[in-house]
Amino acid sequence: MAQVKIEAVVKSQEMLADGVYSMVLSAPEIARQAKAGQFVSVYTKDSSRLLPRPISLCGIDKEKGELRLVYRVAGAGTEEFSRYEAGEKVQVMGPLGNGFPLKEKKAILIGGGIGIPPMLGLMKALDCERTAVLGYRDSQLFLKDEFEAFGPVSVATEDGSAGTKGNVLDAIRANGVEGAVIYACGPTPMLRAIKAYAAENGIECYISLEERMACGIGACLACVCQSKEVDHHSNVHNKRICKDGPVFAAEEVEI
Amino acid sequence: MAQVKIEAVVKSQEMLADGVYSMVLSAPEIARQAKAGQFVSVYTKDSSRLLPRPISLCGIDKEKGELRLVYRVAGAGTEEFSRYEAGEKVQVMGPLGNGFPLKEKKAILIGGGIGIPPMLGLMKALDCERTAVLGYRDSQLFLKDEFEAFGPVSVATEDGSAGTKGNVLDAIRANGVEGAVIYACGPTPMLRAIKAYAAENGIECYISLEERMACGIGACLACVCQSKEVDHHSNVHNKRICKDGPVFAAEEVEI
Amino acid sequence: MDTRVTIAGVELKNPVMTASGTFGSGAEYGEMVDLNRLGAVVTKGVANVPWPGNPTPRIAEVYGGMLNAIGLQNPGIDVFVERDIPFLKQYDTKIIVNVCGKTTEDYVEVVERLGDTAADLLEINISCPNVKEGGIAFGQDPKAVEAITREVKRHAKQPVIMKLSPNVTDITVMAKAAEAGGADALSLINTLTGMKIDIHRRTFALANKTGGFSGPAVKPVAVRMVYQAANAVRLPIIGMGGISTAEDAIEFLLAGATAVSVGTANFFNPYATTEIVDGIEAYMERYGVEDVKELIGAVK
Amino acid sequence: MDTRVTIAGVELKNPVMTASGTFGSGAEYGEMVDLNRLGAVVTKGVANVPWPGNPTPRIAEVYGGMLNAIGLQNPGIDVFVERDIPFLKQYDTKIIVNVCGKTTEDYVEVVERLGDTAADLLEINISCPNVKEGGIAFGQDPKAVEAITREVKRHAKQPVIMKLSPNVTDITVMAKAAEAGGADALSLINTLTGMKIDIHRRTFALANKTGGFSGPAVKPVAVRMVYQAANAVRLPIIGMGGISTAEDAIEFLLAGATAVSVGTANFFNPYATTEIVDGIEAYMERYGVEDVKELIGAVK
Ligand SMILES: Cc1cc2nc3c(=O)[nH]c(=O)nc-3n(C[C@H](O)[C@H](O)[C@H](O)COP(=O)(O)OP(=O)(O)OC[C@H]3O[C@@H](n4cnc5c(N)ncnc54)[C@H](O)[C@@H]3O)c2cc1C
Ligand SMILES: Cc1cc2nc3c(=O)[nH]c(=O)nc-3n(C[C@H](O)[C@H](O)[C@H](O)COP(=O)(O)OP(=O)(O)OC[C@H]3O[C@@H](n4cnc5c(N)ncnc54)[C@H](O)[C@@H]3O)c2cc1C
Ligand SMILES: Cc1cc2nc3c(=O)[nH]c(=O)nc-3n(C[C@H](O)[C@H](O)[C@H](O)COP(=O)(O)O)c2cc1C
Ligand SMILES: Cc1cc2nc3c(=O)[nH]c(=O)nc-3n(C[C@H](O)[C@H](O)[C@H](O)COP(=O)(O)O)c2cc1C
Ligand code: FES
Ligand code: FES
Repeated sequence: MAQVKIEAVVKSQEMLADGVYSMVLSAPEIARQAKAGQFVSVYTKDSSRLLPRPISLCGIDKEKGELRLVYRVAGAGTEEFSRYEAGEKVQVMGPLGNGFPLKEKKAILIGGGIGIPPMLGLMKALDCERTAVLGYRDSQLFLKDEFEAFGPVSVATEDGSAGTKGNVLDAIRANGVEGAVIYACGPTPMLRAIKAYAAENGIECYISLEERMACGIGACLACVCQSKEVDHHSNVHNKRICKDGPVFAAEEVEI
Repeated sequence: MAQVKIEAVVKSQEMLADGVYSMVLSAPEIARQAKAGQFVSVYTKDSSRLLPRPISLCGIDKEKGELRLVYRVAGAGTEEFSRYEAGEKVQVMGPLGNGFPLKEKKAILIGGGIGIPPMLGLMKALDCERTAVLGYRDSQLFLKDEFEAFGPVSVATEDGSAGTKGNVLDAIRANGVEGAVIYACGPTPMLRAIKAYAAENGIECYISLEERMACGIGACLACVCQSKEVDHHSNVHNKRICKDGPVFAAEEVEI
Repeated sequence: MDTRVTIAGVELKNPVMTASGTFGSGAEYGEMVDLNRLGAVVTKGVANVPWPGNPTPRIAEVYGGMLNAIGLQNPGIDVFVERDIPFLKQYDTKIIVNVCGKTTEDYVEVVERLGDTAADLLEINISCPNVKEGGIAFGQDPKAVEAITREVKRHAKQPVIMKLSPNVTDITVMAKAAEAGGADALSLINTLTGMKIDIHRRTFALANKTGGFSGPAVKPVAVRMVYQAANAVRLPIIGMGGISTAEDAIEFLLAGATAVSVGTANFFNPYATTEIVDGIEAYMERYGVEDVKELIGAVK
Repeated sequence: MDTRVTIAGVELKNPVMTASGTFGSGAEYGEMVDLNRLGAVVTKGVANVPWPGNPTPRIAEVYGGMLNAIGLQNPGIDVFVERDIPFLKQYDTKIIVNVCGKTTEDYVEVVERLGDTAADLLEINISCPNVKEGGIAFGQDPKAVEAITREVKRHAKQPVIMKLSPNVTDITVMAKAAEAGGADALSLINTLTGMKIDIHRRTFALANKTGGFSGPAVKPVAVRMVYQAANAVRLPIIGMGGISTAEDAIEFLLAGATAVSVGTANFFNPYATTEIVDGIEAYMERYGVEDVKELIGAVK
């Protein structure tokens, strides 16, 4: 099997924090094949906006055939999604990308802002000791309680209104979080700092990247990042985030 | 007052015949000013289709502030309209055009196909002896019963399945329909024949024309027809159907 | 907050104007739009004599825009000067008269007739794709652009804006030719030449076969050309092509336009022009922009 | 019903192919689309050596379309010949290899390397707006078009399709230049040059500033150019630019295209190509068209 484009049906939509929504889609053909760290391309109904909106899988329910997407309203497309109610039909392609490798080691899962949702999917999928470090803007700690079902959670907030004031690395240091493998998703400056932290401390590290996408399946070469090694596809130093990623071993990519 | 563009609300939608729909809109600002023979510009929600769909007023209820549009699905825009349900919001501009002059003479109202709906509005608005001649494709005689409340109705059908087989002029002749003024709306060949018929018989005659429109209010000069006299706006022989029409004295225009 | 901009010495209260041919001479839209709120009204093109224009159908809808082949129907300069200028004179807005012609002499005749009227600026349309003579024939050859600009300037009392065609290999060549001819400002873009075929009737959608393509769909080409022209000449530029929101207008200002014209958008939103005026102010407020002139060409 | 068309002696089972750069070499879309159903697969442009392409962001969404500035990233002809041609060879479809280069020698080198491969046709991209050297620089000057066509033809074993840029004043001049140089067919249009500015960040949306504009929004320009070129030269034309439905494809055939390429539409509908094949058959059925060739250039 492989990715498909299907018409999914919205099962529920809920606001988790200002501008952050959780939408559950019935999409059995995709859910059946999906794993944590993969994403889907969601299409808007407005025909002036044709490109896909890539959204990570926050939850995968294979039995019910459902996907959970947690997203922030960032522009017109995600704003449109936030208006969908149960029953609405949506064009979705997936599952896309490689997903996180599931290592059998004590894991630190780090999510920053709208990078938090995919870490929840991973938190559920891992089957070893794991701890989450979540970075928020303010005290609207969306999804935090759901992480707590699977392990300890440290929080950092930019405004200091909850947990450690500062970023996720501040929270790691403040709480003495330790582990043998790091998985991270969030803004590029955060990932850059985590990559350096992991290298310094000799910790295996996987990061999930973002870039503008057109095809979502590796054909158009829009979404590349610079890779250390010559990539197998284009024979240069450009890995495709949509196909070769979005998850990369930190040392594999220049960010 | 003048035309306005407003957000109207669909009150009801009903299929009258294959592909022919009746939609009632709540649009008090427009209904208040409107008269028979005028039209509105209806906008689609699909942002790839930006131009207005001009639709004649089939009914005007000034008290309730409602407009009734009866339209045939002719393409993507009218197809979209046909999917609207009660409660849907629609952008509408109007009232547009001049409307029919209400003469105090025995009137023959002639509608052909989707030219029938505006004649119903006129049938209601006139206050003198009046008879309707309606041309249909087949036995789906939409709106016919509503005309009958105001006067006698003759029918022509292309396939002969009801009334006179043939066109509206065949029905006029077959039924010996007489009058001192003709009002007509329908396909151009029909209007051309009626114009000739009226001229031969010395009957005053008003016809409602159609053309592709962009602005709907007389500014863009898209919707012209050839006029006998030099037009007051462009100083040539081009009257604007949206502004100087859509109703013209038959001898005023070359069709 | 200062929203004023100046084009060739003429001060506009804000950078928002109408695009020629989409707003008549203002009277029709005046029923819905307060013309006093616009930086300028640009009129439909006017020639030395009345022009009947092209046969119908004159327009066709296309994805995100439209094609038009109106063919510059207009009442001729006499009626225009008697009726349309006095109408616009009633409002507190600038009057920009768009001029068309078949020959250089035609243009010159119109320009001379406008000399002692209340017109503030002249916009010379050498880029209409819908007429056989004149129009685009002038606008696609740099020598012709320079020559007609020079000739018009010799006879014009008001500052002259040359309106350029986007149907060219290199817009900077045309912009420089107009500058060399003495233009005071540039307008761009006029419409792209387009075609639509009705596959069911197997005919052209327009009687004229081809038409001018305008509307939101053309915006990326227009922004690119405004940017290129603004970086090639020292003239103020009036940007247009697909502007339907304040965001669009600001994009053109940042690319280097001093003012913007709103065309096709009027057809689907008659309130577009004044909404854009409001939206520019809201943007300035939000980002603490004191003077709209700070935005002009701010992205390099 | 006969859906076959012939381009320079190569028979395609139907007129539907992929547009270069939007379909990789078929492998990625092959998971969703049966490549055996396509008239041809046109590959991403390939150069003599690997090219890294442009910095990101490489794409931006615009109204009804997109801008791209991929910059012709490609693995170079060696990897291509070893990996991509054998992959495509597995399918019952024609292989059209799109060729790019910085100099005439680059093009010639690639064309020569392809001589003894299974490639059925060569499409020479002289119209990419996203690279500094080569690309569009060749495609905007008729003398350069003729010269490079002649040089490529001298070295090519397969028939040569020249891919033209729409960013020109007169497409017929370019079409005639390619014909004069000996081209066997033409492809048009490549992308229009466009720009988008992010008004909140006050930056260009693309790292490259400008990008190639494609998608449904550009269709009217593409149809017009295909019509003009088809009526100016005797070469078969592969039409493209905004095709996303069978109706769009038929519009291009009626305008004079012998075959069509589907590009940006793959990104929003991966099933677009085969849906278009089906839709053309449905249209032929509906209107009793026995042979698809009857449609080619049927609207004059
Ligand atoms: C692999 C991947 C996974 C993602 N997962 C999530 C998630 O789980 N939750 C979430 O809220 N967001 C996620 N994003 C970001 C999300 O794709 C963008 O916020 C969204 O596309 C914005 O669309 P818009 O129409 O609201 O904004 P606009 O700015 O109007 O979008 C315009 C165009 O830019 C693209 N775009 C804008 N921002 C981004 C971005 N950050 N990354 C990629 N493309 C962008 C859009 O897709 C669209 O094509 C993910 C991005 C990637 C690449
Ligand atoms: C003054 C006037 C009154 C009308 N009244 C009615 C009415 O009461 N009921 C009714 O069913 N139809 C009426 N029409 C015709 C109606 O406007 C078209 O059927 C409708 O615009 C088709 O839109 P579409 O998107 O479904 O078709 P498409 O073919 O997809 O439309 C494409 C474009 O062409 C325009 N167009 C297509 N057909 C026509 C046409 N016949 N006249 C003008 N523009 C057209 C559309 O508005 C749109 O801009 C009237 C037309 C005019 C000019
Ligand atoms: C119906 C119509 C008529 C036009 N008539 C003229 C004209 O008379 N003179 C002129 O210079 N430009 C004319 N134009 C071009 C516009 O002024 C403008 O340059 C173009 O439409 C691009 O802007 P837009 O996308 O906002 O419409 C016309 C455009 C349209 C749509
Ligand atoms: C992402 C992308 C990459 C492209 N790469 C190439 C290329 O390598 N060579 C080429 O000749 N054309 C390239 N093109 C142009 C397309 O082949 C096509 O000519 C153009 O996109 C118009 O068609 P469309 O509107 O269907 O996309 C590319 C287009 C896109 C969108
Ligand atoms: S989005 Fe096309 S290669 Fe990644
Ligand atoms: S539609 Fe613009 S003048 Fe009639």
